[in-house]
Amino acid sequence: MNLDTVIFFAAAVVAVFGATMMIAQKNPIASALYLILSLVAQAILYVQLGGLFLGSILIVVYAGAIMVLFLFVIMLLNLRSSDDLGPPPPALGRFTKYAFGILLSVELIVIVKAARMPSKATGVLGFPVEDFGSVKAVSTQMFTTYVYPLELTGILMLIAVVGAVVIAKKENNAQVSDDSGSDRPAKKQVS
Amino acid sequence: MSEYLFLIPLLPLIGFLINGLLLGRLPRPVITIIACGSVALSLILSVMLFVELKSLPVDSRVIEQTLLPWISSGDFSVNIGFLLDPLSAVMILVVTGVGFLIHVYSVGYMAHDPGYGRFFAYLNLFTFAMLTLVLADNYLLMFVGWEGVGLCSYLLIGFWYHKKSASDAGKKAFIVNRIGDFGFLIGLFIIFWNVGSLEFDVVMKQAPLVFAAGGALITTACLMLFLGATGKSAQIPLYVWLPDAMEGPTPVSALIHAATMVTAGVYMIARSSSLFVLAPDALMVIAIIGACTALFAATIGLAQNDIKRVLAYSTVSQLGYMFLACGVAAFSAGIFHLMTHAFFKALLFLGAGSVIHAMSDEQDMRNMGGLKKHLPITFMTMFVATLAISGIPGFSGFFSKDEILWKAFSSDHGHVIFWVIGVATAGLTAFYMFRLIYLTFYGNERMSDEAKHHLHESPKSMTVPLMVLAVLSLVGGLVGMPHIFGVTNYFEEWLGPVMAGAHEPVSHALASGGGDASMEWLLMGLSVALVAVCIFLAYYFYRKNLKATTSLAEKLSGLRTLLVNKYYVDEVYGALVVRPTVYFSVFLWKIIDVIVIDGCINGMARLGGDISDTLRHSQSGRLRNYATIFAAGVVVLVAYFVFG
Amino acid sequence: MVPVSAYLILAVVLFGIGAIGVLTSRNMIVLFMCIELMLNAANLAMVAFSRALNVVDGHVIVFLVLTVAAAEAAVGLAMIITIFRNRETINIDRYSILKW
Amino acid sequence: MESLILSLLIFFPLLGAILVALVPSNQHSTIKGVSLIVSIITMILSFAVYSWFDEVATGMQFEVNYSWVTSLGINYHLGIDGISLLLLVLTTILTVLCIISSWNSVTKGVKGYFVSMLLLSTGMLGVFCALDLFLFYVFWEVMLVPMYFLIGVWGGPRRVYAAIKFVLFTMFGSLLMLVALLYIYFQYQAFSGEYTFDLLKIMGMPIANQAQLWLFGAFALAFAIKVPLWPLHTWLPDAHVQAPTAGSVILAGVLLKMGTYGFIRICLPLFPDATITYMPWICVLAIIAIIYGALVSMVQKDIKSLVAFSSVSHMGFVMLGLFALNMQGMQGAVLQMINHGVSTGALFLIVGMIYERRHTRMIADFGGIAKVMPVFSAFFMIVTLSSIGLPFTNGFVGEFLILLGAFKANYIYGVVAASGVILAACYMLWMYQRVIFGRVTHEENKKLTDLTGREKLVLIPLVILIFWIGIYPKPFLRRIEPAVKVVLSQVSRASTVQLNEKFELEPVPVYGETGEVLEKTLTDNTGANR
Repeated sequence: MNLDTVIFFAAAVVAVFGATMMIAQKNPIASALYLILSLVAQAILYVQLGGLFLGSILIVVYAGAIMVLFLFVIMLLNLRSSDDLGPPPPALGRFTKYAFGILLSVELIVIVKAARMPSKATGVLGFPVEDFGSVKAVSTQMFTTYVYPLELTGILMLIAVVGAVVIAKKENNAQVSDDSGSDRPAKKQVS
Repeated sequence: MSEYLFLIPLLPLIGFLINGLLLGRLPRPVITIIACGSVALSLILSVMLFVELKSLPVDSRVIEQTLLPWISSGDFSVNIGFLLDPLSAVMILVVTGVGFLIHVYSVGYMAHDPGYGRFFAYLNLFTFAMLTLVLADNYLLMFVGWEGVGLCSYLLIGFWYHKKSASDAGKKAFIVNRIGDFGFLIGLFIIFWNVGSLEFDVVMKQAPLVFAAGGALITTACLMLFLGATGKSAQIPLYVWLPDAMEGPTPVSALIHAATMVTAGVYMIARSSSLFVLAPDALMVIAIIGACTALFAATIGLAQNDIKRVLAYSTVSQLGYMFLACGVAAFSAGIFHLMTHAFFKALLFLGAGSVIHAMSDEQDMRNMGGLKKHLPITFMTMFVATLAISGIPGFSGFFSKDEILWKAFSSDHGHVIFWVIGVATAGLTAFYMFRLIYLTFYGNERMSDEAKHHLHESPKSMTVPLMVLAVLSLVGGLVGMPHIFGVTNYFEEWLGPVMAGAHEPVSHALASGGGDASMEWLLMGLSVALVAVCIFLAYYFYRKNLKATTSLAEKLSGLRTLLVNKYYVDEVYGALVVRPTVYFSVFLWKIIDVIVIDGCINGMARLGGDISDTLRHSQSGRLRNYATIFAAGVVVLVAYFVFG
Repeated sequence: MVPVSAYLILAVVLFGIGAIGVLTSRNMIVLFMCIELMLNAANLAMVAFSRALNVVDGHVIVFLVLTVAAAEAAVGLAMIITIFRNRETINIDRYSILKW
Repeated sequence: MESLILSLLIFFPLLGAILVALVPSNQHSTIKGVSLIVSIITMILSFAVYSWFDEVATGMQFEVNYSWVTSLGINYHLGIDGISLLLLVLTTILTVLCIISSWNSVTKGVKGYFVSMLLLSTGMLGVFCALDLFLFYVFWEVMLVPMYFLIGVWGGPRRVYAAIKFVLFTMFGSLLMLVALLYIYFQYQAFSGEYTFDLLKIMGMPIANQAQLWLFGAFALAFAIKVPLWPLHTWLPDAHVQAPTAGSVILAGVLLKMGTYGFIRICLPLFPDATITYMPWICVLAIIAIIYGALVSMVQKDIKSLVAFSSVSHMGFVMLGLFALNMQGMQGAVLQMINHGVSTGALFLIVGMIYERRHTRMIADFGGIAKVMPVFSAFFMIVTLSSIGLPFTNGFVGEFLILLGAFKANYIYGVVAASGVILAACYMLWMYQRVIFGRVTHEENKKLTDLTGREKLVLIPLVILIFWIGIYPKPFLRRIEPAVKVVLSQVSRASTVQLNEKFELEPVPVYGETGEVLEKTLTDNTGANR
């Protein structure tokens, strides 16, 4: 039982716990916070796997930026708990849903167990490779081999930002609301 | 001269085209000149060609002219070509001659009709079709004329189309004729696929070689052709259209439904005599049908009150006579009767037309009477015709009828029963014809005062044709006097070269010598005696003692009702053929088409729709359901691809 | 010495939890977060493979996935806001107008 | 020029359609004028084809063969023989007449209407020229679209039902045809190593008996729906009744012919054994169609559906002639295809003319028309007579040859089918009597005006054709004859030939440039029943 194993199991348990609590919570804010917890644990695992840069990014961008955005939206919409969701759906339906999720996981685990893994994979921290996963190493790859995907992603990002603004923008003039589908129920503006 | 043969049918066609295309735009005199002129020219040409034909040696009396190829397909080929031989020569003379007279008559008869131009156009078209029929050198072109005259008959019967009865009658005529045409076509098919040609000369030459005499094939072919003839010539079972056809203008009845078109069946059988002699069974059927029709129609004629209907049934009866002649292989006798019948029956119809004209379109004989002094010329001429049709010795009808009776008795195909039926028919004919004369021209004047006021003799254009026809009825029979009179039967001799087996019965009769001759005298005497008795009976019942008629009619009221209603044949046909067909058609349409077939198809469509309707509920619109199904799919696919 | 398969199993477990969340959650925002979780589970597997194979390409891909996830979050949240404005609920079962 | 003329003929209407589409929608007279001129030029082109056509030569003429989709072996292969030639001319003439006839009757969507007409024309002409099965299929489907709109947009009250029924019926058949087509495609590849849809090449391929039966069935279903053969006919009355006049004319005049044309061009030559096997069945169905169509049309109350059912009857004659499998029957059938186009087309035009005046097609609403419209009645009479096959009109020549051929094939066919001639007289004359004769019973009918010059102009060419074919059919029959001989020689390849006359395989299928291939394969594979 070396440090590696301890760190892994600790982080794994936290990650799974965070994820489970996230879906178990009725309050979306709590869900979001548990997700952040899970993400932080995952970031630790990234670092353990040599991805120092990625781990940092995950915490900064995901746990930091994106989840804040979520929280912001939850609060903007003033969602406290899920009691406005009405009665829960029938148990049978819920059961099937769990069953499929678990079945899927079991299948994937069986695959992982059955697969022949690369031999190097036995030790993670035991084989410190110089410079692996550093900012330099990742960015070298990113700006040479993967420059086009990167640029495309950038464009995607830009479009997403513009799109988000357009979508979320309040419809002020009646003309727009007329055009955007007459078969929708009457719109109630939330100010 | 012979190269102008094609002009004979073409001239009336030109007349039709001019009058038809310039429908009603021409002044009446011009129409008259075109219509009558074209037929007159045809008549002149016919006479000239007849003379030319006569000048040829007996064995080569044939003039042929091929105009253009018509249909050819593989080994089938038919030309539009004309053939003038003694038989068609007689026919064109009858057609153009009687036709011309009737054209002239029509000028007066139709003078006040608004459809004057149309009438003459149709009449010319009819003349064209009839001439095509008789001049055709092959069966198919004959069929053209055959259908053509049917069409004109349809158009002319329904000439006063605003009368429903008229257009009904026209339609009935056409459809009944079509049934006959169906038989004609089948006959043609059998002939063509066995002989390989439809040309008359080829067929007549080849027929004895390819068909086994008396075989089923030739018998079927002949019976099919005869079915065609029964349609056109109004024989049992297809005679029903002819009495109704009297809805047409009277000149039409005279031309089409007495003198020419209805005799086309007789002409066709005479033309195909070489085929028919190969099928004795078919001949017997023809003789039986002819005899039955003759008697049957004559009995109906006894009880009719419409002057034209009496004549119509008389026509059916006389046509039965001609078929009887054909059925006993006495084709030339049939044609001879055809010719004389054309004269006197046309005359009778025209006379009846003159009466109707004078009576302001009254046709019921019960409302006539005593017209003798008002219509002297009409009376005289009609009386001549009545004597002719009754078979009074010396008149044309006597010679032709007598020849048929003798042949029915003496021919190899004949039988004494045929003779008995023939004589009985002759007696009935004499009775109802004199009944007509007495009811119409003698006795009290039973018409209304107004009608009486309008009584007048017809104009010259109508009486002159009557007189010409009367002369022909009187002397027309002289060309075919029986051998026992010690003179040559010119008519039979003339037709000899074209008639199959024509010589046979003659030689038979001659060979048997005096015994047969005395027999012939005896039979002739018997029939004349019967006719005389019948005329007397008619005189007794309808002139002398009208009370006896009514009492007799009361005694025989059942029979009388049966006769007045024409044995209910129309009703039976309606119940057995027409109505079931219509009901069956409605069944096919409403049940089979709409419910069964369309039901299946719409049902399939509805099934598809219903299935989709059920399935679309799986599209609940709930994202999580879709996701669940998606997950299930992934589970199953992974299971299949990885563990399967 | 932690075998790479352990990381992978962890990734699978996280992915499965995310999937169950997506299937069961009626709150649209939670559902959205579950999707993020699934993405991150995949990312974890990617990083583990990258380490095992000793190539850094996996990291690049994870980076790109993060970027796309960010974009997706932005647009998705914007849509949620718009939809909420119209219907005043984030119960995903209520958004079933796109049916039949 | 001669090699281009077919392409020009096919695509000129398309060009015209584009041109019409460019005209602003409200300039009705310009649209009509351009359409008319385009259709007239197309007609003149078809006359040119007719006059350049070598009437005695065997095989395809004006052949062009370009590669279209090379990787799939799809060629742009056009060519015509006598059968196609007559149908081409018929199509162009009817198109012109239809455009003239719809001059005033179309008031809404004028542009779309005339564009549809011209597109339809392209599709039809293409079908009759295509010698590549794929090209054939493309044109076959292309012409469906404008027809769908013609019925569905400019039709009567139940037009949508009729249009959908029409399209579904046709699609149902043509999809099976597509499957069969692909099967043949792969079979031919297995046979010769070459991927091709070329009809003439495929004709040289022997197909196993069992496969022939299925393939014939698939193609025959597609074609039989188009013909339409009983009991697949129920789309026809609906489509005819609902379609606008011009639509009915084209539908009856040309579209139905595509079914029989398909039989003669594809089914008979490609599947001779199956042809022989199926012949009695199809003949029986054809005879049922003849009688059934006639009987049902007798009791119709709507003139248009009466004519529609009479089409079923007449097309039954055509099918009977085709499957008599002899010279007379087949020649008669091809001629009857033309005849039916002319006379039924004319009948629909006539019904359309009176419909324009009275806005009803119910027989009971008429009567006594002869009094008020004598010229109309005369035309109607001529066309009616042609439809019932009176001698010296076109109908007679076709029907007679068909019956002659059918009688030879089996006398029972001939006899039973000939009874259809009687029924034809019944229903046509009864209808004519009720419409034209009698007294004028409806007040509206008293004010009817007789035909205008434009309407006479539409009918006169058809009447001329009626008499021309009736009296002097030789030019037509002569052009059909070589083509029919080729088809018959193809059919007589069948291993179980039961034809009354065996058509010898002289080097008959000399199909232009592909002739050599064909002959080679024929001699190589005689009797090779795989």
